[in-house]
Amino acid sequence: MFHLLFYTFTFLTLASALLVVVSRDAVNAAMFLLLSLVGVAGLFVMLDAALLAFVLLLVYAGAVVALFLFIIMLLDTRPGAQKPFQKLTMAAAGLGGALLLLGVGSLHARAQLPAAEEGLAVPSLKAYAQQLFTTYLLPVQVVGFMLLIAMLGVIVLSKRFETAEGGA
Amino acid sequence: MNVGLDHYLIISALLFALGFFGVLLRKNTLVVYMCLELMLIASTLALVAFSRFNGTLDGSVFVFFILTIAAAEVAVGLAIIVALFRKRHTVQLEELNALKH
Amino acid sequence: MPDSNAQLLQLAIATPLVAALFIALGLPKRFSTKLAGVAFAVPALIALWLWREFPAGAGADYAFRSDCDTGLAAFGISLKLGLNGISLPLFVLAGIVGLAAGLYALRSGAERLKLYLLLLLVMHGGLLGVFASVDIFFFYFFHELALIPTFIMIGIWGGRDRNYAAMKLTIYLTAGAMLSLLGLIALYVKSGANTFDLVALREALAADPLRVTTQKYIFGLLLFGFGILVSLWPLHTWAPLGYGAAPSSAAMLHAGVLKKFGLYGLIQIALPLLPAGAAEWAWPLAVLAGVGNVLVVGFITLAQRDLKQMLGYSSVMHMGYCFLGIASLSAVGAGGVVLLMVAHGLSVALLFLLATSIHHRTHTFDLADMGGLARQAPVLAALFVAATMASIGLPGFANFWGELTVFVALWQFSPGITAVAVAGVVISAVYGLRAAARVFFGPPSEQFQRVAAQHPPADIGWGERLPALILLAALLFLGLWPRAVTDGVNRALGRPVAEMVRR
Amino acid sequence: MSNTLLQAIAESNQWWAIGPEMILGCAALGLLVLEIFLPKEQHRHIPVVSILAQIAVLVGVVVNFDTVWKGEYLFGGLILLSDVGQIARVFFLLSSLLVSFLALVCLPRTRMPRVEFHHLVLVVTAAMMLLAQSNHFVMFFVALETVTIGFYILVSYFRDSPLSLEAGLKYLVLGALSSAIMLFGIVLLYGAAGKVTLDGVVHTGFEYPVIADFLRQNPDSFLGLAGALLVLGGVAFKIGAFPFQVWIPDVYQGAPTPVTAFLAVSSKGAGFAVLLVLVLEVFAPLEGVLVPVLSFLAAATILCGNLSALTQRNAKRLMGMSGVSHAGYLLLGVVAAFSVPWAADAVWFYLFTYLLASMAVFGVMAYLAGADDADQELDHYDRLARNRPFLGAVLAIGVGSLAGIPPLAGFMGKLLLFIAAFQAHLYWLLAVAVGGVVVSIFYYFGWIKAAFFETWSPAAGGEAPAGRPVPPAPSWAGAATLAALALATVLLGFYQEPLTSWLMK
Repeated sequence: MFHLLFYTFTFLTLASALLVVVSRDAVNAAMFLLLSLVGVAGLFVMLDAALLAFVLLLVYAGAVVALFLFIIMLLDTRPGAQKPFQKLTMAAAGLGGALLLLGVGSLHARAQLPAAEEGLAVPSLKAYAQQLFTTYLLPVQVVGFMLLIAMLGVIVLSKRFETAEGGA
Repeated sequence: MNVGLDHYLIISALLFALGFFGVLLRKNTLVVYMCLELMLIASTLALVAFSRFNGTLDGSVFVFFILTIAAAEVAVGLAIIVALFRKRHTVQLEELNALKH
Repeated sequence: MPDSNAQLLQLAIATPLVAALFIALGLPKRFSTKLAGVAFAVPALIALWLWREFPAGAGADYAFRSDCDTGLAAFGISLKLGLNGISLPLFVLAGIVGLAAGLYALRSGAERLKLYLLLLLVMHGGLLGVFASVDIFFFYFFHELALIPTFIMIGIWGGRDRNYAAMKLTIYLTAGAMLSLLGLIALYVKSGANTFDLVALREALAADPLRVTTQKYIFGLLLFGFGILVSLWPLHTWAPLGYGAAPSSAAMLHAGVLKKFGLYGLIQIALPLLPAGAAEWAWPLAVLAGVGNVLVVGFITLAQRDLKQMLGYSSVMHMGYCFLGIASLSAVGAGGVVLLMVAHGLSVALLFLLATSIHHRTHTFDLADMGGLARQAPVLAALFVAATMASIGLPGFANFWGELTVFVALWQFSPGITAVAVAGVVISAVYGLRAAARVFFGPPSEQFQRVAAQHPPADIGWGERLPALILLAALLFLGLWPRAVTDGVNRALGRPVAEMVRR
Repeated sequence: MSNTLLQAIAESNQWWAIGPEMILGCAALGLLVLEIFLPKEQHRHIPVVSILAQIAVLVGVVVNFDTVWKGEYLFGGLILLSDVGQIARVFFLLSSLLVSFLALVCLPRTRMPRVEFHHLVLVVTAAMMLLAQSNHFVMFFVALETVTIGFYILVSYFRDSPLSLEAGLKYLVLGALSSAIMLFGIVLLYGAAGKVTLDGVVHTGFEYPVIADFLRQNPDSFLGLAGALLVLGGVAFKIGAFPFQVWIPDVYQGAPTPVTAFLAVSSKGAGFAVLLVLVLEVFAPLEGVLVPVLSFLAAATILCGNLSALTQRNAKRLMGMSGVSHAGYLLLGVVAAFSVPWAADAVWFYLFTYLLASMAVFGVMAYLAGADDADQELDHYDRLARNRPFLGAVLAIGVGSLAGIPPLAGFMGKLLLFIAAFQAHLYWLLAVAVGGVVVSIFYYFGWIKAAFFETWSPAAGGEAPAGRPVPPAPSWAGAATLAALALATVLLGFYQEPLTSWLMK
């Protein structure tokens, strides 16, 4: 059962990711991105991180992919004429691919990975909260500022200004 | 065969690679952006796996930060793409070449 | 403990720089010219005073020492000033030529005179600093300080081809400067002393000389770096072009003084610190390059039809003697080179000055379009002929003693080369006298008659005469009493070079 | 329970230690508050408030330079205060002050809001200061992303101009790519180093000392090496090192001039601050791999930057490519720092001279820029020295210092780096660098030529170059700022005491 679920989610993740990369239409790509995310969320659950899986779906499926779809519809882009790739790009991609495969291969062969610790409790919501608000309080503050500037940025980039003096 | 850390790592690496090639090969900025998200997700997968197998929670906590950052990045990025589309009426990277001398 | 003479030395370098700063800060033109005049005169007076004060017994040791930390003392870099037997004559040379060039510039009526004077003052300050530095980093630093204004002056006030000339000059001289900088850094690191202080370097290397291979590559860097700066054949092509395009005062200072930087560096730094390296490079490379300077460039000079270009080539050619003198690897040769440097500096500055005065009257540099100017400007003619004779090396002028000493040193090295070098004197006599004859005597050309009808040429006035006379007087003084220079030089060279010659 | 939680928070968070960053953040918020509560006609004073706040923080940091906690882990190991951190703070504050000044010149030409720009500059600067002092990869990544997202917005800030937006998009795609690569590297390091329990406290592989210890014990760990290289790849993107320099010319040209300056100086400075810490402390055990890799990068960066700068005619692109070559020289210093410890100080010295010179040049560019900010050709500098002698002089000093011409500060920076490289026996790299300097003279000189030499003259006939109005005269404050930059550049060339006494503590 465990194995079956694992391989299903793996397949879902990787196959949809491949389809994101190759699909010609941006809408399809967004839908496959969503599927891929579902696969990753499944893998999260198998790693005892159900909370993260939930957050992932919430943020990505609920916000990011929805935003993508919204923008795609808004812009109403035509599917781009699929030009053949340039030779140089292909060569670079081929080289990169070979290197990556080599990397994955050696990851499998050479990496000394720690064995799983048995009997670990599934981390509770409280444990996450404790970490976030003690050890990682400063990054939380910084992320707060980051969200603020992101919001301001989106306003500055999108709002119509009537006069030269106009503030956002 | 037991499902171990290396399985998750290989999935993560493959996902990362797929995203990377998407960024490299695709011309539609929106799709390029989705591929960038794939790369970030790949990292979070590895992070959660490590966190689980190391027995430290820090990795999982980091995922919160990554997700927040990714969401902010998407918001800003899409705002730029929309603003650019209003000016140039395209989202194809190869048509965005006004900055060449 | 800084004595008052050391402070005077600092003052001499600071005066032009501070004056330049004041002009840059927006001093009105009226005051600017006055201030510049003072700032050109002060270093010359101080230089002469220091010459008088120079302790009779001092040679290689530095007098008038002062030390000033600029913040890099931890790296062995600090502003150490002083003069020894070799640098003193060159310091005086810089003072006198600077005074002449400055006086000439004040009366030149150049466009944007304030900027012109500012750059010239910076150049003058740099030149004085070059020869007064005991720290070889500052030696290099002041050289660059003097070099930069040249580029700008050529670019703004230059004559024909100024853009091309300025660009070529900049690239060549930067390449040369970078090579020599690398050589100096190599000395700094390889000596193990981790200091740029020349005295400390000498002590360190005397106690523990570098291996021959190390010496060889460091000397190579310095030889080629300095060689480009001194216009060593075949890396000389920037020089005539640059001098042809440069405004007169810049050409006077550059050809007269600044170009001596490389030779001075070879004598003061490279020879005593790297004797084995010098021996490796001297034959055949340095000697052949020197012969190239004398013969190849000499023949090119013969073919010149443009007065200023001809002067530029002739100055390149005379550098050949200096190189041969250094390559002879003897104290006599090096001493002769110092004397020749001073003499050549004075005479070439005088020639560039007079060439510009000629141009004011003929409105051309083309020798074919001149003739018969002696009738309208007899004093100018007399000065030019005298300067030409000095530059050829006739007895009675300082150049004679310098060339003679170099030939004597060269004879011990190789009689054949000496014969070739002496042939160079004949070449320079031919083109020098021919040019003088062409400009001042003989029938005036049609072109000159036309120009003379529009602007009747007058003889040179005191504004031009005074700087020319200063230079000529210095040439004659040294011609009659060369010991004023050679005594100090001999004492300075006595020890290190004598040791070096026993190779 | 809640008491113990609060206690834990209080014990592990020493907020006053990051006072400068907090004040900047509060000032940034204050700007927004002012914008809401001040009447509209008073809004033009808000940028001045921002500048005053930065000056206050800068003075505070300089005055309290020695009185901060040093060598202690704060926030449970997220932050490490040090002398270098203080120097970095001063660097970023100085740079952001000048960027704010440039914004005062440039922004009124457009109808873009001004307060938000200053707000962004403040937040990004605070994040950079945290980035340079972080001792933990979570802190590092969060701070870095705050900087990066800030830059996405800043680069595309002139959204009326398609060029600015296009530059923003390019920076966005490549910046996000580099962030993703770096993140993967961080994750690998975290996984490789595992956890270490010391005195009952669990330390994870996010902490710099843990990673350094791990790499020392397992120098041939594949995960560790791969992670380190991926992280360094991300940093290489930020500093514009080969082969990640492709984005530089386009983004520099399209971005608003103040942002170009911000990218060129602060972003590069942050990159090198981080690189020095990572390479010399965290990844130091991988020296055997890093030295050849970084040496190659340095050489390729110098060559690539200088050669591609040769053909640029746009002033901003030229600054970009020349900035790439400066990154190469700085990398040379970083490589030298492996065996010559003071080379790291030399890198900082160089960064400060680069700051002064670049800002002087960008200041002149800001005054010369017309309505279209991206259109700044070298031809527009024709007759600058005659029409505006002051701007011409500042430009000459700035460009001269960038070219490394004595007696300007840039030369001293190069000299120190070269001496360090020589002591570290990096001979071939030094040869490349010297060649690069000679090549760079071509284009720097071309710029000076355009401003000073009046290649076109009415007497020679021909068409006058496309009419550009004489640039406006700087206000007294602008002139004073530019003059201070130029003067500092000259003074540092003669007298380095103020900077060295402070760097070499």
